[in-house]
Amino acid sequence: MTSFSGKKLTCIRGERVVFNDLDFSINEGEVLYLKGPNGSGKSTLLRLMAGLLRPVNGTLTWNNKNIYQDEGLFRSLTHYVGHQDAVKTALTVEENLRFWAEMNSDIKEKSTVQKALQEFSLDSFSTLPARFLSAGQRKRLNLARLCTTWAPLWLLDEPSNSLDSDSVNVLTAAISTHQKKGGIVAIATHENLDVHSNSLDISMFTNFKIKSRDYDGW
Amino acid sequence: MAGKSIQVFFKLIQREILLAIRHGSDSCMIVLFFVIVVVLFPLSVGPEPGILTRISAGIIWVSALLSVMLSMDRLFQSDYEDGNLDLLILASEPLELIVLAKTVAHWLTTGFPLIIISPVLALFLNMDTSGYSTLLIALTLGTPTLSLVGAIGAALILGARRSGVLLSLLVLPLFIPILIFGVSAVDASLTNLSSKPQLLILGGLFLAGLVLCPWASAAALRQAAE
Amino acid sequence: MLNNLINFLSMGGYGHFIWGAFGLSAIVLIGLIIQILQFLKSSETLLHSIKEKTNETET
Amino acid sequence: MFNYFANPVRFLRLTSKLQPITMFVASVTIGLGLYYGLVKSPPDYQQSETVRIMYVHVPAAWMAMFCYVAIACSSAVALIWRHMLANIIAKSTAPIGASFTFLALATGSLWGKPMWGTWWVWDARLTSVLILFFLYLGYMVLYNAFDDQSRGARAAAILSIVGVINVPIIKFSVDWWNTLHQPASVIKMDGPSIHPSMLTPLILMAVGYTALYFWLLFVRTRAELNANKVRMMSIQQVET
Repeated sequence: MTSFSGKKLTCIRGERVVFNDLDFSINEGEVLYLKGPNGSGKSTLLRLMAGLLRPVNGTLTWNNKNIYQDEGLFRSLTHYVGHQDAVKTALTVEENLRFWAEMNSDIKEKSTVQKALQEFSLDSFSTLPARFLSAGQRKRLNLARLCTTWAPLWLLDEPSNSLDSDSVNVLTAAISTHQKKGGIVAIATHENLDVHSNSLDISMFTNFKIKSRDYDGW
Repeated sequence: MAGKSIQVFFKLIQREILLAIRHGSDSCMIVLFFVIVVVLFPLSVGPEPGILTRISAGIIWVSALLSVMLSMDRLFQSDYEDGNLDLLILASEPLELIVLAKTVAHWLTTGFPLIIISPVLALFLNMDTSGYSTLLIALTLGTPTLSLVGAIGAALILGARRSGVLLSLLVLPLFIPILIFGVSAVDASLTNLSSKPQLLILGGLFLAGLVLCPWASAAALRQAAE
Repeated sequence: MLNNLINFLSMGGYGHFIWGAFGLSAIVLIGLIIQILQFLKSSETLLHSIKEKTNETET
Repeated sequence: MFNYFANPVRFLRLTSKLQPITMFVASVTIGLGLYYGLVKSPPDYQQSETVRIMYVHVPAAWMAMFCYVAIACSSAVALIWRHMLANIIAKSTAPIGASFTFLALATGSLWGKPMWGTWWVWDARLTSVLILFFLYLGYMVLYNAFDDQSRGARAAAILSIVGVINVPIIKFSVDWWNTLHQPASVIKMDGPSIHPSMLTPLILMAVGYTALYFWLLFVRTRAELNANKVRMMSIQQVET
């Protein structure tokens, strides 16, 4: 019964307390929506979950084992989709995807890459250099990375922006199949994808204020 | 497990070289810069062969050093801007290996062409032929170390203002030992003394750089992505 | 009395080098001290003003 | 969690006691050092009076090295334990160390003029101090090259550690380069073996400079902490 949880997480970015004493827990097959106004720290929390950012204190556990013990293992279990599309414009669509597929696992046959491209309906321009893609197509190429190799934890940061409606359906379908296979998803988005999920409002955890009297005691 | 890391290492080098070929002009620009800088010296110092031969080793080494440094700040910049850096950090392979792969790819696309063209420039400065072989050996040992140390600077300046100039201020003091031993190796062979000690020290610096620099660059990259 | 003061100042003919070195050291170090003390004073006044503002909003 | 904010209560309580002490020690020892150096100690038989410049040059060169190692150590602490206060100490040390390095260079050239007739002498030690000056400038420029202070602090911390590893390598290569191109060097920079009566002013000045460094460090760190808190409270005000 895999579970991914965090206890009493506190994060400081650019000398600002983004959130303080935040707890969350996602079990197998569940999706967690990160709600909150802009700048409340949704992206920061996702980057923290992925391991790009270290919390000032608090712990992150995967199957209640601290993820910082074996970071290599944890990183091979997660797919992180950030704001930027991580697409090399000089490479073709297929080369981009194959590079990341081979980076994460030693798949040999091309089928999984082809299948992932089909799923996000990119297979028609697989030999096109990526610089000709529109923003939506680039986002779909980035999302196609999720389906090339199996990783139980998906961390998606605004996956649906610049996507047209049927691409959003493709995304929702991919998320629900991932849930059925026992995967865990954390999403920061404003669009309410019709996926069964519980949610976490980050703005409840940004209550830390420095009083003017703080550390005046010297 | 180790097999996969090596595989990923070569896959990353392959991708970097593919990118360099697709943007064909980058490495040509660096080599052109190298040639132009060397040509500046006879125009400024004067063409008399006497002076030129004496300072030929220094001219070639300083120009090579400036060319390598010039090409350094694009090493991680494009990955930082398009989001590839986050994925590279999150790849299951250790970041040090990835940084080493990128540095090797950078050396193949910039350092190596410099070495190939350096005899031609030595001809320009009519360095006598006894120095050619040592020049090639010294450059082969020196330019990878320049790339390795430069990679630390390239990682440190990600997201900084005016990163190109900043990189040169950070990295040039660290290049000085390589420059000193490189030039003295060639000068020793020009005055037909043995240049073995200098080349051994250059080799030592290279091996030390091979071990320590990726570790420092990886640390710099991790804090850049925070 | 006067002339041994003069030959003390002339330092065997190297006076301006020695006094130059000591004078420069004095200038640089005292300048550093003044700059740092000013930085402290300005940071304290800034802190006071922002504390007044937060005190109003907090009370 | 609070210690991340460079909870300075412990540090500031400690330094508020040490500050007057270091100031007093600095002024006394420098005063005595000047008196001994300029008046009491004998002129050198070879260099005559110009040897007195050594009492200002050598302590400044020692402090230049000492401050850079101090920056590297506090940066290492800041990186390992992610402690903001160590970053602030490193940031405060840098300008003080850079001033000492500049003094070492300036007094070195003033010392070289009467002896060798040229303002700048490519002596191994002076060249190493010049390169160390570039490392200081690189540290300070990198620290302020980022909009986000903590990003600049971390980047500069890594640079200082890489720098401190390179300093011995640079020293070794400059010495090698010096012996290679140096004709029989007539008078080495620090002159003949130091006469005992010259040692006292030298030690006094060195202790005085060190005490001065610590005093300036405590004052500047206190000011940086104030500025840090002002920045945080103003950010906070924007949000409420």
